[in-house]
Amino acid sequence: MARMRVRQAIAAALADAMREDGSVMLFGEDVAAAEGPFKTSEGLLAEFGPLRVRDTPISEMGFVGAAVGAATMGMRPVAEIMFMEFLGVALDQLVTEAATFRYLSNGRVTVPLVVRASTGSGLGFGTQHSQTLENWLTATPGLKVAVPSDAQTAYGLLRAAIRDPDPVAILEPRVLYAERGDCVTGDEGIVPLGTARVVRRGDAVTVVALGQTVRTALGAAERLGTGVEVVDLSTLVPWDRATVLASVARTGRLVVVEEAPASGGWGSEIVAAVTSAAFRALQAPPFRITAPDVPVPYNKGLEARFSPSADEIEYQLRAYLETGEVPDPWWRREGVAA
Amino acid sequence: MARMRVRQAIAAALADAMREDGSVMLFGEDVAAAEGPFKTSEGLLAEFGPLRVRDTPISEMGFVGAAVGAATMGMRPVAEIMFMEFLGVALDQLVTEAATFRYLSNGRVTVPLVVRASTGSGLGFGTQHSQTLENWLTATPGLKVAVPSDAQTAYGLLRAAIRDPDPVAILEPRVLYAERGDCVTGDEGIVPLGTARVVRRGDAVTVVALGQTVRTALGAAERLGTGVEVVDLSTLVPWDRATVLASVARTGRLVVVEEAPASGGWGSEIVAAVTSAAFRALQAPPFRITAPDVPVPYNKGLEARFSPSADEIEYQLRAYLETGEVPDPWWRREGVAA
Amino acid sequence: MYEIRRFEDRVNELFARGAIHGTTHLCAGQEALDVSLALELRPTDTVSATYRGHGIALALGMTVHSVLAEIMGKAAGCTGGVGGSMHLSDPDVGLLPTFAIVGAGLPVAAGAALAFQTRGEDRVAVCVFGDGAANIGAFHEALNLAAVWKLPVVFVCDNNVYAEYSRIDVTTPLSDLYRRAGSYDIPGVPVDGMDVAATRAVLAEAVARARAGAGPTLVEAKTYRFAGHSRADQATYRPAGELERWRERDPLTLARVELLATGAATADDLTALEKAVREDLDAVTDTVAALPDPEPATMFHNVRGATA
Amino acid sequence: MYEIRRFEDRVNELFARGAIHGTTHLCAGQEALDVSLALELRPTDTVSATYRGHGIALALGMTVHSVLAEIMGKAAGCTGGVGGSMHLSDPDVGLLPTFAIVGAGLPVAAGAALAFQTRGEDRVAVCVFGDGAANIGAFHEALNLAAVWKLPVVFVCDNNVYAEYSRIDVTTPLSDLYRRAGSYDIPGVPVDGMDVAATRAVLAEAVARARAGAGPTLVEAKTYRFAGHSRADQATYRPAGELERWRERDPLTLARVELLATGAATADDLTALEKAVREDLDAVTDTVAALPDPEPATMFHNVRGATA
Ligand SMILES: Cc1ncc(C[n+]2csc(CCOP(=O)(O)OP(=O)(O)O)c2C)c(N)n1
Ligand SMILES: Cc1ncc(C[n+]2csc(CCOP(=O)(O)OP(=O)(O)O)c2C)c(N)n1
Ligand SMILES: [Mg+2]
Ligand SMILES: [Mg+2]
Repeated sequence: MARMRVRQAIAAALADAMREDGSVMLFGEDVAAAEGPFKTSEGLLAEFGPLRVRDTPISEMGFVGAAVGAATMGMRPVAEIMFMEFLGVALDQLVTEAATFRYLSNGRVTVPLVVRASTGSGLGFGTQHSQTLENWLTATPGLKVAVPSDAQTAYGLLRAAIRDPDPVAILEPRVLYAERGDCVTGDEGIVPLGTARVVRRGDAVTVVALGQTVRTALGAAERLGTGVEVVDLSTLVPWDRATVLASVARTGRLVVVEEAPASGGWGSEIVAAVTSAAFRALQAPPFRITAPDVPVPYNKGLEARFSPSADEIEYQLRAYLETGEVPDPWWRREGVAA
Repeated sequence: MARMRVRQAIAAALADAMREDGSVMLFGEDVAAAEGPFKTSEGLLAEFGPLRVRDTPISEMGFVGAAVGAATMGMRPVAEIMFMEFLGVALDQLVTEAATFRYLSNGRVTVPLVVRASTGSGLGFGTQHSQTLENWLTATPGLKVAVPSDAQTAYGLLRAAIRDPDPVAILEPRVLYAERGDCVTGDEGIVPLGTARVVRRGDAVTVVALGQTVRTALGAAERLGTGVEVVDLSTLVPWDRATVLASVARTGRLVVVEEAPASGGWGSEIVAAVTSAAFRALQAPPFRITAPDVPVPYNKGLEARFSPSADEIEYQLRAYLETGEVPDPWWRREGVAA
Repeated sequence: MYEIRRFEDRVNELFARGAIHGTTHLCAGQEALDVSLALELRPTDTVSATYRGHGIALALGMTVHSVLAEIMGKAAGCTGGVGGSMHLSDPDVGLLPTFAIVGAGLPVAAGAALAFQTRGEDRVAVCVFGDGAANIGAFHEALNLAAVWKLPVVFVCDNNVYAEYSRIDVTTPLSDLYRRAGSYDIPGVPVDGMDVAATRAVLAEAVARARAGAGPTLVEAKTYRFAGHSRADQATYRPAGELERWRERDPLTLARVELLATGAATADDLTALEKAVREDLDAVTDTVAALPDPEPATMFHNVRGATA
Repeated sequence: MYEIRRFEDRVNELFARGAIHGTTHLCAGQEALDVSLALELRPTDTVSATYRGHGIALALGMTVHSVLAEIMGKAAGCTGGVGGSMHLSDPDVGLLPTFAIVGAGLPVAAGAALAFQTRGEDRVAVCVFGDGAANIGAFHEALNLAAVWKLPVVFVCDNNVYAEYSRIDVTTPLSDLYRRAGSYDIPGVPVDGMDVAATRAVLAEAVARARAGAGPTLVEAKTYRFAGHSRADQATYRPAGELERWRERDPLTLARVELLATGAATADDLTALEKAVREDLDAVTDTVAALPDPEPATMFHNVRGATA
């Protein structure tokens, strides 16, 4: 076990995978010579050379498609999308091509591809570089989606994704790249896809978080004291129903904390599925703590309020636990929006 | 009131809008000389000429972007995407550009744009031409999404969308284009965005349907007799909470019927929001009837089973009303999948 | 070529009488290119093609049985009936699942070539696409990427003059698409796509260039779509006389003249061959028509693989 | 130009000492193009530009106050502080919200031109984009569309040799990007983007051509990025001596020489002007720094308009 930053954990996962398997390769804009716009590929060009670590032109459709093609021929490419929004010019290759080839070839053409994209708000990159956009990927049978929340999951989910026989998207909360954490590397450090982790035990309420909301939810939980169970969903598709349902069976309450706006967010799937499956176990209405339905604002203070803060989560959880009712979000409490 | 096919209702809406407002224009692949791959623009080139009705090259990013640009300069363009999947090569322009310009200009640059796309299964077009993919668009503040279910809503939602000051996506169930229905044209025929319609009254269960599932849900409701209330959501973003909540307040039960796979589908948002807002009014677990989590299959018999049929909806509603529990879908009942 | 032509006629008949669900895109008039490609490639090479893919599938060596069964949605089809006409595939003959999204095959072919280059193999990837596809972004990105990385890929534009119902001049400012190679500093070569010998020669050179590590080539085969775009399209938008002029250069006629002129075959040989093709096609059609549809469980197969 | 250069220095300082949140992309070295464009356009024309947009915003006539306030996230900024450095805009000077997605501005500019053409107006749309953007699909689709529809648009590639940390030769098989015009049968014109007179002449012709209805032009301005790509980038990846060679052709120096040589200004004039610019910038910086941040309610404004 070593202490490292999330971006170092990613570079370590890539290096370990490339050492283990000669078919693993990496490409994307400025991932080679510059070692990644967020330094997530430090040392890789030097160790693995320019055939396996490549800087691409600015052509996301072209290089994601190239990753798809290389994967069909037995490589295990990792394609880096610098900001999640750029998949908006390349979605076709991941969703409509990569995810369907196994189906459209009777299982004979497979696409063991990983697409990594940095996501989310918190660094002042503005409206078009701060969204999470999981929704673009979550309705595609054949495609898996995982979201790390710290160094260990950054390492372990990426290793698992590279070994997976099918396309996997890893959405990396950009704001976490510089965070430090303990990280076990090697096979023991692998985090299987499809498994959620209970990161804090409690019996009053189940809080499901993902990516950067795991630490804010944990922060709020600490302040509230015992009772709050926090589940790091880790994999969004397929998500770990068993773990979430088992937790809700114990607590009788469910709250999902999302970084992005409510409309179209992934949390509704958790709430809906848990409600259908465990209706009688619920003692109070399940609900979601999210950002408001607005584009991500640039101003630092505004951006800080946009995503649910630990304060906001604490407030809402406390009110919920006290009243058993769904609390209003800050913009309604303060009367600034409906 | 006239009887017409859905595709004729669309052509009528376009023609009426173009007569009323000289800034309305249409473009897309084969919409002009060929009058639309699905004949949704019959007569328009002849009446409005080649400046306002244009055939484009195969470049969805290019022409959706051109529509965005024309809209910023005061036109009201309608861009046709032949199959929804093709937005996968053009998503950026609609989601990341069009939807954000008002925000990014202090309200001074607006994009009154309509993007129409045909969606869904039922015509044997295969995996890459049969999806609904609403999820690509539902998490974008600034963008509205509407889905017609018959000639009247095809006409009325399109007229409303063209008059809307912001970008609107209209997702047209392709399988309905040839269906006939009554249609009021002119101002009275306009269907405001954001309003759901109760298309059948009942007090035992609220069934929320959209697009092509409205008619299958209605078919199932007829067979079950009284009790089943069917709500045609019509607009997906922003959806009509008031109407749905009022219905659930009466019936105490909620079922959402979706054409596409469960994972990432829009119905979870309805179930989640209603559960949070009306938990105490619910007498039984709300749930969703959907397609299985697989790509759309080509074979006719398989394709017919993929989307929830009237038979399947009838079975599930009956079981739900009898037991108060969430029934298994056909693939679990028949033991073919988990 | 004769087999492909008769196959397309048969598909057209079956579609017209409702025995085929959905849509089909016929390649009649464009067979010379498919056949030339198959002749110039090795079994280890790989091809990405389009929804207009019956011809290339057969030329590469897929059986009439497998292709027709897929088009008819049968369990015995190459994807078990879940793919259909637009999604033929067979890795044994080097055919990736054909692409229903215009342009999508180009980056994928570049990527296949990237795998070959990275592993130091002398395999080549070929991508066939239409004139209409030359206007989409993926075309540009793929050619640029392949050029800058010198990938062993051959981009073959099958310029059949139309994209759906639009003639090339309505959508494209130049009709000599091979000239677009200049944007990437790679060779661009036009060829008479109705003529097998000419097409083979150009393809042979492009394939050899790729195999030798000298990078990609853009080949533009000038062909013509004898049928409509898809399904019931009667192609009434064609200028008068255009089809007739192109039919004079029907690749089947040209090939026949060539074979007879060079003495490679006699008229009797060809008559016998054609008869055998027709009889075989009739027999396979009957067999396939009687085959079972896939079970509902089939739609749950091959969605994802087993995790190690 | 002098004002833009000093403005960028100021932004750099403010960023370095934490007074600016997020990121910035400076245009030092590329000012001649921004200024030339502003001089050749009419107020009714429209410009789409990029995140490297401080220079064009100022050149077109936005105030230092409005631009700096936006970059500092103040309520008085051009978007009220919700956009930031990458999203400057002001319809009064013809500037669309600048684009943070590479290539996205090209189709939008074509679309603005389409509006002008459809309504029969003699307005022109201009799109400025980088060398790196010439590799993305939207570039290809926009030029093709503009060419086939003969739209009144000028595509201006600001080839500053780098896209982020990648030199053009790593990503692009040819460095003369104006040659890509050939793919669309439109004129492609290179120009020395450090020289205002030369740049103005080329732009004037392209704009006149568009205004006259003769269709689009691709102009490639050869410039150089004096700063790093963004934020703290020190651009250590540059070959030794490259920056120094380009600095010899600093557009400010060239302009100064030209102004003095033609007698358009004396050295004293310029010194006075520069001093005024610096003083003004200092004053505005102090004013802006003291301005209030936007209220939280601001993030709810302008998400959608009122429905009629
Ligand atoms: C991205 C995308 N846009 C549009 C279509 C619809 N479409 C299918 S085939 C076709 C015409 C393609 O023309 P061309 O590339 O010349 O190939 P051809 O059909 O002539 O073989 C179009 C527009 C599509 N499948 N994908
Ligand atoms: C679609 C997309 N891909 C990648 C990026 C990240 N990115 C921002 S600027 C940039 C470099 C662009 O280079 P160039 O076009 O030469 O413009 P310059 O920055 O030199 O002005 C990149 C890759 C982006 N914003 N959008
Ligand atoms: Mg064609
Ligand atoms: Mg550049």
